[in-house]
Amino acid sequence: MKVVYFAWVRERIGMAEEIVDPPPAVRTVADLIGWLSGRGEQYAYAFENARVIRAAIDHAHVKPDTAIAGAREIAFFPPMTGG
Amino acid sequence: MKVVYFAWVRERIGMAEEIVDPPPAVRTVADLIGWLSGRGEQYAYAFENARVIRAAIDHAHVKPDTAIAGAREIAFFPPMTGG
Amino acid sequence: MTVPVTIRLQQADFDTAQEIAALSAGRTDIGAVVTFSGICRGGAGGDAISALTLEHYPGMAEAEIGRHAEEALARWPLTGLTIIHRYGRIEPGQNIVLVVTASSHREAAFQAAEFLMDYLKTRAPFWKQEEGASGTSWVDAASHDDAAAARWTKS
Amino acid sequence: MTVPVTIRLQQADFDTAQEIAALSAGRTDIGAVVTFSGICRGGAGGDAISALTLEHYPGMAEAEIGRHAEEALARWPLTGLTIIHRYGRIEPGQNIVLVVTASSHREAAFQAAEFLMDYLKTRAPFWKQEEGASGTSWVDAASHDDAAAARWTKS
Repeated sequence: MKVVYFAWVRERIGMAEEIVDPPPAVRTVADLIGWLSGRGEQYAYAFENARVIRAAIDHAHVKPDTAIAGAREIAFFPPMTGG
Repeated sequence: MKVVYFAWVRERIGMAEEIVDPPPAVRTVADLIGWLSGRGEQYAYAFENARVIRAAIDHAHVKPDTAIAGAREIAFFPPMTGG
Repeated sequence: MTVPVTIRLQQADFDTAQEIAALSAGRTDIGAVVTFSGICRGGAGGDAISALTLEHYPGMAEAEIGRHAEEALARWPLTGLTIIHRYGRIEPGQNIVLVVTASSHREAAFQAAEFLMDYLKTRAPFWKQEEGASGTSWVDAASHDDAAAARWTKS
Repeated sequence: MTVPVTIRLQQADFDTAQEIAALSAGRTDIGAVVTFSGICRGGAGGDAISALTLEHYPGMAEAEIGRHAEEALARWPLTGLTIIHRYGRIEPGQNIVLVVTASSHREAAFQAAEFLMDYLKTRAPFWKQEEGASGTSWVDAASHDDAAAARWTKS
Protein backbone atom coordinates (compact mmCIF):
# COMPACT_ATOMS: atom_id res chain seq x y z
CA MET A 1 0.00 0.00 0.00
CA LYS A 2 1.37 3.37 -1.07
CA VAL A 3 1.19 6.22 1.42
CA VAL A 4 1.81 9.83 0.33
CA TYR A 5 2.36 12.94 2.46
CA PHE A 6 1.93 16.64 1.71
CA ALA A 7 2.90 20.04 3.13
CA TRP A 8 4.06 19.99 6.75
CA VAL A 9 3.09 16.32 7.19
CA ARG A 10 5.58 15.55 4.41
CA GLU A 11 8.20 17.83 5.96
CA ARG A 12 7.86 16.34 9.44
CA ILE A 13 8.01 12.74 8.22
CA GLY A 14 10.87 13.64 5.93
CA MET A 15 9.61 11.91 2.81
CA ALA A 16 6.92 12.39 0.19
CA GLU A 17 5.83 8.76 -0.17
CA GLU A 18 6.56 5.23 0.87
CA ILE A 19 5.23 1.70 0.58
CA VAL A 20 3.93 0.26 3.86
CA ASP A 21 2.52 -3.13 4.85
CA PRO A 22 0.47 -2.72 8.02
CA PRO A 23 -0.78 -5.79 9.90
CA PRO A 24 -4.41 -6.95 9.42
CA ALA A 25 -5.54 -5.31 12.68
CA VAL A 26 -5.00 -1.91 11.02
CA ARG A 27 -8.43 -1.59 9.43
CA THR A 28 -9.28 2.14 9.26
CA VAL A 29 -7.61 5.40 8.40
CA ALA A 30 -7.40 6.19 12.13
CA ASP A 31 -5.81 2.79 12.77
CA LEU A 32 -3.22 3.52 10.10
CA ILE A 33 -2.38 6.90 11.66
CA GLY A 34 -1.89 5.15 15.00
CA TRP A 35 0.28 2.45 13.48
CA LEU A 36 2.40 4.96 11.51
CA SER A 37 2.83 7.08 14.67
CA GLY A 38 4.59 4.13 16.30
CA ARG A 39 7.20 3.93 13.54
CA GLY A 40 9.42 6.70 14.86
CA GLU A 41 9.70 10.18 16.30
CA GLN A 42 9.17 11.95 12.98
CA TYR A 43 5.85 10.11 12.49
CA ALA A 44 4.74 10.81 16.06
CA TYR A 45 5.50 14.50 15.44
CA ALA A 46 3.62 14.60 12.11
CA PHE A 47 0.53 12.96 13.61
CA GLU A 48 0.72 14.45 17.12
CA ASN A 49 -2.52 16.34 16.55
CA ALA A 50 -4.49 13.69 14.64
CA ARG A 51 -7.62 15.87 14.72
CA VAL A 52 -6.22 18.26 12.11
CA ILE A 53 -4.85 15.59 9.78
CA ARG A 54 -6.89 15.04 6.60
CA ALA A 55 -6.81 11.83 4.59
CA ALA A 56 -7.69 10.70 1.08
CA ILE A 57 -7.97 7.23 -0.39
CA ASP A 58 -7.38 6.95 -4.11
CA HIS A 59 -7.83 10.71 -4.61
CA ALA A 60 -11.07 11.14 -2.63
CA HIS A 61 -11.43 12.65 0.84
CA VAL A 62 -12.20 10.08 3.55
CA LYS A 63 -12.99 10.16 7.27
CA PRO A 64 -10.91 8.57 10.05
CA ASP A 65 -13.30 5.60 10.33
CA THR A 66 -13.09 4.72 6.64
CA ALA A 67 -11.77 1.20 5.98
CA ILE A 68 -8.45 1.06 4.15
CA ALA A 69 -8.98 -2.39 2.63
CA GLY A 70 -8.39 -2.31 -1.13
CA ALA A 71 -6.81 1.14 -1.10
CA ARG A 72 -4.15 1.70 -3.74
CA GLU A 73 -2.93 5.07 -2.42
CA ILE A 74 -3.58 6.71 0.95
CA ALA A 75 -2.67 10.37 1.45
CA PHE A 76 -2.19 12.36 4.66
CA PHE A 77 -2.05 16.15 4.73
CA PRO A 78 -2.97 19.28 6.75
CA PRO A 79 -6.19 21.24 6.10
CA MET A 80 -6.15 22.57 2.54
CA THR A 81 -5.28 26.22 1.86
CA GLY A 82 -5.78 26.55 -1.88
CA GLY A 83 -7.83 29.03 -3.83
CA MET B 1 -40.49 73.38 -14.55
CA LYS B 2 -38.82 70.98 -16.99
CA VAL B 3 -40.40 67.57 -17.49
CA VAL B 4 -38.51 64.79 -19.28
CA TYR B 5 -39.81 61.45 -20.58
CA PHE B 6 -38.03 58.21 -21.39
CA ALA B 7 -38.63 54.92 -23.24
CA TRP B 8 -42.30 54.17 -24.00
CA VAL B 9 -43.50 57.11 -21.91
CA ARG B 10 -41.52 59.34 -24.28
CA GLU B 11 -42.82 57.49 -27.32
CA ARG B 12 -46.47 57.70 -26.24
CA ILE B 13 -46.31 61.40 -25.37
CA GLY B 14 -44.40 62.03 -28.56
CA MET B 15 -41.67 64.23 -27.12
CA ALA B 16 -38.59 63.88 -24.93
CA GLU B 17 -39.02 67.01 -22.80
CA GLU B 18 -41.08 70.11 -22.31
CA ILE B 19 -41.51 73.06 -19.98
CA VAL B 20 -44.77 73.02 -18.01
CA ASP B 21 -46.35 75.43 -15.55
CA PRO B 22 -48.91 73.53 -13.45
CA PRO B 23 -51.27 75.41 -11.14
CA PRO B 24 -50.47 75.63 -7.39
CA ALA B 25 -52.96 72.85 -6.54
CA VAL B 26 -50.58 70.41 -8.25
CA ARG B 27 -48.38 69.64 -5.25
CA THR B 28 -47.07 66.08 -5.61
CA VAL B 29 -45.68 63.81 -8.29
CA ALA B 30 -49.04 62.00 -8.40
CA ASP B 31 -50.84 65.35 -8.79
CA LEU B 32 -48.56 66.20 -11.70
CA ILE B 33 -49.29 62.86 -13.41
CA GLY B 34 -53.01 63.56 -13.05
CA TRP B 35 -52.66 67.08 -14.39
CA LEU B 36 -50.49 65.96 -17.34
CA SER B 37 -53.01 63.17 -18.14
CA GLY B 38 -55.64 65.84 -18.74
CA ARG B 39 -53.55 67.57 -21.41
CA GLY B 40 -54.44 65.24 -24.24
CA GLU B 41 -54.93 61.69 -25.47
CA GLN B 42 -51.23 60.98 -25.81
CA TYR B 43 -50.65 61.90 -22.13
CA ALA B 44 -53.64 59.87 -20.98
CA TYR B 45 -52.21 56.88 -22.90
CA ALA B 46 -48.71 57.33 -21.46
CA PHE B 47 -50.03 57.52 -17.87
CA GLU B 48 -53.00 55.12 -18.22
CA ASN B 49 -51.39 52.70 -15.77
CA ALA B 50 -49.94 55.16 -13.27
CA ARG B 51 -48.89 52.30 -10.98
CA VAL B 52 -46.03 51.32 -13.28
CA ILE B 53 -44.77 54.85 -13.93
CA ARG B 54 -41.55 55.78 -12.13
CA ALA B 55 -40.52 59.34 -11.38
CA ALA B 56 -37.32 61.21 -10.51
CA ILE B 57 -36.80 64.76 -9.30
CA ASP B 58 -33.43 66.30 -10.07
CA HIS B 59 -31.89 62.89 -10.87
CA ALA B 60 -33.10 61.04 -7.77
CA HIS B 61 -35.92 58.48 -7.58
CA VAL B 62 -39.05 59.78 -5.81
CA LYS B 63 -42.40 58.36 -4.75
CA PRO B 64 -45.83 59.52 -5.98
CA ASP B 65 -46.48 61.49 -2.77
CA THR B 66 -43.23 63.50 -3.04
CA ALA B 67 -43.78 67.25 -3.26
CA ILE B 68 -42.66 68.85 -6.51
CA ALA B 69 -42.05 72.33 -5.07
CA GLY B 70 -38.58 73.57 -6.01
CA ALA B 71 -37.96 70.85 -8.56
CA ARG B 72 -35.75 71.84 -11.46
CA GLU B 73 -36.34 68.69 -13.55
CA ILE B 74 -38.97 65.99 -13.15
CA ALA B 75 -38.65 62.74 -15.11
CA PHE B 76 -41.24 60.06 -15.89
CA PHE B 77 -40.32 56.65 -17.21
CA PRO B 78 -41.24 52.94 -17.11
CA PRO B 79 -39.53 50.48 -14.74
CA MET B 80 -35.82 50.36 -15.52
CA THR B 81 -34.37 47.46 -17.52
CA GLY B 82 -30.65 48.18 -17.50
CA GLY B 83 -27.78 45.96 -16.46
CA MET C 1 -5.91 55.56 1.10
CA THR C 2 -8.50 56.57 -1.46
CA VAL C 3 -10.22 53.68 -3.17
CA PRO C 4 -10.11 54.06 -6.96
CA VAL C 5 -13.64 54.22 -8.36
CA THR C 6 -14.32 54.40 -12.09
CA ILE C 7 -17.81 54.92 -13.48
CA ARG C 8 -18.29 55.26 -17.21
CA LEU C 9 -21.35 55.43 -19.46
CA GLN C 10 -20.35 54.96 -23.04
CA GLN C 11 -21.46 53.77 -26.45
CA ALA C 12 -18.12 52.08 -27.15
CA ASP C 13 -17.31 48.55 -26.09
CA PHE C 14 -14.97 47.96 -23.14
CA ASP C 15 -12.03 45.65 -22.52
CA THR C 16 -12.52 43.58 -19.38
CA ALA C 17 -8.85 42.61 -19.11
CA GLN C 18 -7.77 46.25 -19.32
CA GLU C 19 -10.23 47.21 -16.56
CA ILE C 20 -8.98 44.42 -14.28
CA ALA C 21 -5.39 45.50 -14.93
CA ALA C 22 -6.25 49.14 -14.20
CA LEU C 23 -7.61 48.18 -10.78
CA SER C 24 -4.78 45.87 -9.79
CA ALA C 25 -1.63 47.17 -11.50
CA GLY C 26 1.24 47.79 -9.11
CA ARG C 27 -0.74 46.74 -6.03
CA THR C 28 -0.10 43.83 -3.70
CA ASP C 29 -3.01 44.36 -1.29
CA ILE C 30 -5.69 42.86 -3.55
CA GLY C 31 -6.55 39.24 -2.89
CA ALA C 32 -9.68 38.94 -5.00
CA VAL C 33 -11.04 40.49 -8.18
CA VAL C 34 -14.58 39.67 -9.31
CA THR C 35 -15.90 40.73 -12.70
CA PHE C 36 -19.44 40.58 -13.98
CA SER C 37 -20.01 41.02 -17.70
CA GLY C 38 -23.57 41.37 -18.94
CA ILE C 39 -23.85 40.30 -22.56
CA CYS C 40 -26.63 40.79 -25.13
CA ARG C 41 -28.40 37.48 -25.74
CA GLY C 42 -29.75 36.59 -29.14
CA GLY C 43 -32.90 34.89 -27.92
CA ALA C 44 -34.18 31.79 -29.72
CA GLY C 45 -36.88 30.73 -32.16
CA GLY C 46 -39.75 33.22 -32.38
CA ASP C 47 -38.08 35.35 -29.70
CA ALA C 48 -34.85 35.78 -31.65
CA ILE C 49 -33.61 39.36 -31.52
CA SER C 50 -31.26 41.08 -33.92
CA ALA C 51 -30.19 43.88 -31.54
CA LEU C 52 -30.92 45.81 -28.35
CA THR C 53 -31.02 49.56 -28.13
CA LEU C 54 -30.33 50.97 -24.69
CA GLU C 55 -31.80 54.35 -23.81
CA HIS C 56 -30.55 56.09 -20.69
CA TYR C 57 -31.16 59.23 -18.66
CA PRO C 58 -27.92 61.22 -18.88
CA GLY C 59 -27.02 62.85 -15.59
CA MET C 60 -29.31 60.69 -13.49
CA ALA C 61 -27.63 57.47 -14.65
CA GLU C 62 -24.23 58.72 -13.46
CA ALA C 63 -25.73 60.04 -10.20
CA GLU C 64 -27.63 56.84 -9.43
CA ILE C 65 -24.66 54.57 -10.19
CA GLY C 66 -22.41 56.89 -8.17
CA ARG C 67 -24.71 56.65 -5.14
CA HIS C 68 -24.65 52.85 -5.29
CA ALA C 69 -20.88 52.80 -5.75
CA GLU C 70 -20.60 54.88 -2.56
CA GLU C 71 -22.93 52.50 -0.75
CA ALA C 72 -20.89 49.49 -1.88
CA LEU C 73 -17.71 51.16 -0.59
CA ALA C 74 -19.41 51.84 2.75
CA ARG C 75 -20.67 48.27 3.11
CA TRP C 76 -17.67 46.22 1.98
CA PRO C 77 -13.88 46.67 2.38
CA LEU C 78 -13.14 47.21 -1.31
CA THR C 79 -9.79 48.25 -2.73
CA GLY C 80 -11.22 49.28 -6.08
CA LEU C 81 -14.43 49.42 -8.10
CA THR C 82 -15.22 49.90 -11.78
CA ILE C 83 -18.67 50.16 -13.36
CA ILE C 84 -19.13 50.61 -17.10
CA HIS C 85 -22.58 50.66 -18.73
CA ARG C 86 -23.02 50.98 -22.47
CA TYR C 87 -25.92 52.65 -24.25
CA GLY C 88 -27.04 52.76 -27.87
CA ARG C 89 -27.36 49.80 -30.22
CA ILE C 90 -25.84 46.51 -29.08
CA GLU C 91 -25.91 43.23 -31.01
CA PRO C 92 -26.16 39.69 -29.64
CA GLY C 93 -22.87 38.52 -28.19
CA GLN C 94 -21.70 42.07 -27.44
CA ASN C 95 -21.08 43.50 -23.97
CA ILE C 96 -23.70 45.62 -22.17
CA VAL C 97 -22.34 46.17 -18.70
CA LEU C 98 -19.22 45.51 -16.64
CA VAL C 99 -18.74 45.56 -12.88
CA VAL C 100 -15.27 44.91 -11.43
CA THR C 101 -14.74 44.74 -7.67
CA ALA C 102 -11.40 44.28 -5.93
CA SER C 103 -10.85 43.47 -2.26
CA SER C 104 -8.56 41.68 0.14
CA HIS C 105 -11.40 39.24 0.73
CA ARG C 106 -13.32 37.19 -1.80
CA GLU C 107 -16.68 37.47 0.00
CA ALA C 108 -16.53 41.26 -0.15
CA ALA C 109 -15.65 41.25 -3.85
CA PHE C 110 -18.47 38.80 -4.67
CA GLN C 111 -21.11 40.51 -2.55
CA ALA C 112 -20.32 44.02 -3.76
CA ALA C 113 -20.49 42.88 -7.40
CA GLU C 114 -23.86 41.17 -6.84
CA PHE C 115 -25.23 44.17 -4.97
CA LEU C 116 -24.18 46.54 -7.75
CA MET C 117 -25.62 44.35 -10.51
CA ASP C 118 -28.93 43.94 -8.66
CA TYR C 119 -29.17 47.72 -8.35
CA LEU C 120 -28.12 48.43 -11.90
CA LYS C 121 -30.91 46.09 -13.06
CA THR C 122 -33.63 47.75 -11.01
CA ARG C 123 -32.60 51.33 -10.17
CA ALA C 124 -30.26 52.66 -12.85
CA PRO C 125 -32.25 54.62 -15.47
CA PHE C 126 -31.68 52.48 -18.56
CA TRP C 127 -34.33 50.97 -20.82
CA LYS C 128 -33.84 48.18 -23.31
CA GLN C 129 -35.66 48.02 -26.61
CA GLU C 130 -35.44 44.80 -28.62
CA GLU C 131 -35.35 44.52 -32.39
CA GLY C 132 -36.86 41.25 -33.54
CA ALA C 133 -38.51 39.69 -36.57
CA SER C 134 -41.82 41.38 -35.72
CA GLY C 135 -40.43 44.88 -35.08
CA THR C 136 -39.21 46.62 -31.96
CA SER C 137 -40.55 46.35 -28.40
CA TRP C 138 -39.58 47.60 -24.96
CA VAL C 139 -38.31 44.93 -22.58
CA ASP C 140 -40.52 44.41 -19.52
CA ALA C 141 -38.93 44.71 -16.10
CA ALA C 142 -38.54 41.31 -14.43
CA SER C 143 -40.09 40.95 -10.98
CA HIS C 144 -37.31 38.55 -9.96
CA ASP C 145 -34.87 41.43 -10.46
CA ASP C 146 -36.81 43.52 -7.93
CA ALA C 147 -36.74 40.57 -5.53
CA ALA C 148 -32.97 40.23 -6.01
CA ALA C 149 -32.45 43.94 -5.29
CA ALA C 150 -34.70 43.85 -2.21
CA ARG C 151 -32.40 41.40 -0.40
CA TRP C 152 -29.82 44.19 0.07
CA THR C 153 -32.23 46.51 1.86
CA LYS C 154 -31.35 46.96 5.50
CA SER C 155 -34.22 45.88 7.70
CA MET D 1 -25.64 20.69 -26.02
CA THR D 2 -22.53 19.87 -24.07
CA VAL D 3 -21.41 22.60 -21.69
CA PRO D 4 -17.72 23.44 -22.24
CA VAL D 5 -15.73 22.76 -19.07
CA THR D 6 -12.03 23.56 -18.81
CA ILE D 7 -9.98 22.58 -15.78
CA ARG D 8 -6.26 23.28 -15.75
CA LEU D 9 -3.56 23.01 -13.10
CA GLN D 10 -0.46 24.80 -14.21
CA GLN D 11 2.65 26.65 -13.08
CA ALA D 12 2.26 29.29 -15.79
CA ASP D 13 0.16 32.41 -15.39
CA PHE D 14 -3.21 32.66 -17.17
CA ASP D 15 -4.90 35.37 -19.21
CA THR D 16 -8.36 36.16 -17.84
CA ALA D 17 -9.51 37.95 -21.00
CA GLN D 18 -8.52 34.98 -23.14
CA GLU D 19 -10.43 32.60 -20.87
CA ILE D 20 -13.58 34.77 -21.02
CA ALA D 21 -13.28 34.94 -24.80
CA ALA D 22 -12.85 31.17 -25.05
CA LEU D 23 -16.12 30.64 -23.16
CA SER D 24 -18.16 33.20 -25.06
CA ALA D 25 -16.72 33.38 -28.60
CA GLY D 26 -19.34 32.86 -31.29
CA ARG D 27 -22.19 32.36 -28.81
CA THR D 28 -25.30 34.46 -28.34
CA ASP D 29 -26.94 32.45 -25.54
CA ILE D 30 -24.72 33.79 -22.73
CA GLY D 31 -26.16 36.69 -20.74
CA ALA D 32 -23.71 36.76 -17.87
CA VAL D 33 -20.05 35.95 -17.33
CA VAL D 34 -18.58 36.09 -13.82
CA THR D 35 -14.87 35.81 -13.18
CA PHE D 36 -13.08 35.39 -9.90
CA SER D 37 -9.32 35.98 -9.81
CA GLY D 38 -7.46 35.09 -6.65
CA ILE D 39 -4.26 37.09 -6.35
CA CYS D 40 -1.22 36.70 -4.09
CA ARG D 41 -1.21 39.44 -1.44
CA GLY D 42 2.02 40.92 -0.17
CA GLY D 43 0.92 41.30 3.43
CA ALA D 44 2.03 44.33 5.43
CA GLY D 45 4.52 45.31 8.13
CA GLY D 46 5.89 42.35 10.05
CA ASP D 47 3.63 40.02 8.04
CA ALA D 48 5.04 41.11 4.67
CA ILE D 49 5.67 38.14 2.42
CA SER D 50 7.99 37.92 -0.55
CA ALA D 51 6.30 34.92 -2.21
CA LEU D 52 3.94 31.99 -1.83
CA THR D 53 4.76 28.46 -2.88
CA LEU D 54 1.74 26.30 -3.66
CA GLU D 55 2.09 22.56 -3.23
CA HIS D 56 -0.63 20.33 -4.68
CA TYR D 57 -1.58 16.67 -4.88
CA PRO D 58 -1.40 15.79 -8.58
CA GLY D 59 -4.23 13.53 -9.65
CA MET D 60 -6.40 14.25 -6.62
CA ALA D 61 -6.48 17.99 -7.33
CA GLU D 62 -7.84 17.39 -10.84
CA ALA D 63 -10.31 14.78 -9.54
CA GLU D 64 -11.58 16.97 -6.70
CA ILE D 65 -11.99 20.05 -8.88
CA GLY D 66 -13.67 17.92 -11.56
CA ARG D 67 -16.21 16.61 -9.04
CA HIS D 68 -17.09 20.13 -7.94
CA ALA D 69 -17.34 21.33 -11.53
CA GLU D 70 -19.84 18.52 -12.17
CA GLU D 71 -21.79 19.52 -9.07
CA ALA D 72 -21.90 23.16 -10.19
CA LEU D 73 -23.21 22.08 -13.61
CA ALA D 74 -25.91 19.99 -11.93
CA ARG D 75 -26.99 22.80 -9.60
CA TRP D 76 -26.99 25.83 -11.93
CA PRO D 77 -27.89 26.29 -15.60
CA LEU D 78 -24.39 27.13 -16.81
CA THR D 79 -23.34 27.52 -20.42
CA GLY D 80 -19.64 27.25 -19.67
CA LEU D 81 -17.15 26.86 -16.85
CA THR D 82 -13.38 27.35 -16.55
CA ILE D 83 -11.22 26.66 -13.51
CA ILE D 84 -7.46 27.28 -13.52
CA HIS D 85 -5.33 26.81 -10.40
CA ARG D 86 -1.62 27.55 -10.39
CA TYR D 87 1.03 25.78 -8.32
CA GLY D 88 4.67 26.53 -7.62
CA ARG D 89 6.16 29.86 -6.60
CA ILE D 90 3.93 32.92 -6.93
CA GLU D 91 4.89 36.48 -6.03
CA PRO D 92 2.67 39.24 -4.60
CA GLY D 93 0.41 40.73 -7.24
CA GLN D 94 0.46 37.55 -9.36
CA ASN D 95 -2.54 35.36 -10.08
CA ILE D 96 -3.21 32.17 -8.10
CA VAL D 97 -6.61 30.95 -9.26
CA LEU D 98 -9.28 31.77 -11.83
CA VAL D 99 -12.91 30.70 -11.99
CA VAL D 100 -15.05 31.77 -14.94
CA THR D 101 -18.75 30.91 -15.08
CA ALA D 102 -21.10 31.70 -17.95
CA SER D 103 -24.89 31.46 -17.91
CA SER D 104 -28.05 32.98 -19.33
CA HIS D 105 -28.76 34.28 -15.83
CA ARG D 106 -26.59 36.40 -13.59
CA GLU D 107 -27.64 34.70 -10.35
CA ALA D 108 -26.50 31.32 -11.67
CA ALA D 109 -23.15 32.69 -12.81
CA PHE D 110 -22.54 34.43 -9.46
CA GLN D 111 -23.64 31.52 -7.29
CA ALA D 112 -21.69 28.90 -9.22
CA ALA D 113 -18.51 31.01 -9.04
CA GLU D 114 -18.91 31.51 -5.27
CA PHE D 115 -19.65 27.82 -4.73
CA LEU D 116 -16.56 26.78 -6.68
CA MET D 117 -14.30 29.25 -4.87
CA ASP D 118 -15.57 28.16 -1.45
CA TYR D 119 -14.82 24.56 -2.37
CA LEU D 120 -11.43 25.27 -3.88
CA LYS D 121 -10.49 27.00 -0.61
CA THR D 122 -11.50 24.13 1.63
CA ARG D 123 -11.52 20.89 -0.36
CA ALA D 124 -9.03 21.13 -3.21
CA PRO D 125 -5.67 19.62 -2.16
CA PHE D 126 -3.41 22.67 -2.31
CA TRP D 127 -1.22 24.03 0.45
CA LYS D 128 0.30 27.49 0.64
CA GLN D 129 3.71 28.17 2.11
CA GLU D 130 4.69 31.78 2.73
CA GLU D 131 8.19 33.22 2.40
CA GLY D 132 8.67 36.17 4.74
CA ALA D 133 11.38 38.07 6.53
CA SER D 134 11.59 35.38 9.23
CA GLY D 135 11.71 32.37 6.89
CA THR D 136 9.01 30.13 5.45
CA SER D 137 5.81 28.94 7.12
CA TRP D 138 2.73 26.99 6.11
CA VAL D 139 -0.48 29.03 5.95
CA ASP D 140 -3.13 27.97 8.46
CA ALA D 141 -6.58 27.06 7.16
CA ALA D 142 -9.15 29.74 7.97
CA SER D 143 -12.24 28.58 9.83
CA HIS D 144 -14.34 31.19 8.03
CA ASP D 145 -13.51 29.38 4.79
CA ASP D 146 -15.00 26.17 6.21
CA ALA D 147 -18.09 28.12 7.25
CA ALA D 148 -18.38 29.60 3.74
CA ALA D 149 -18.15 26.16 2.16
CA ALA D 150 -20.70 24.67 4.58
CA ARG D 151 -23.47 26.95 3.32
CA TRP D 152 -23.62 24.99 0.04
CA THR D 153 -24.25 21.66 1.75
CA LYS D 154 -27.72 20.35 1.07
CA SER D 155 -29.61 19.84 4.30
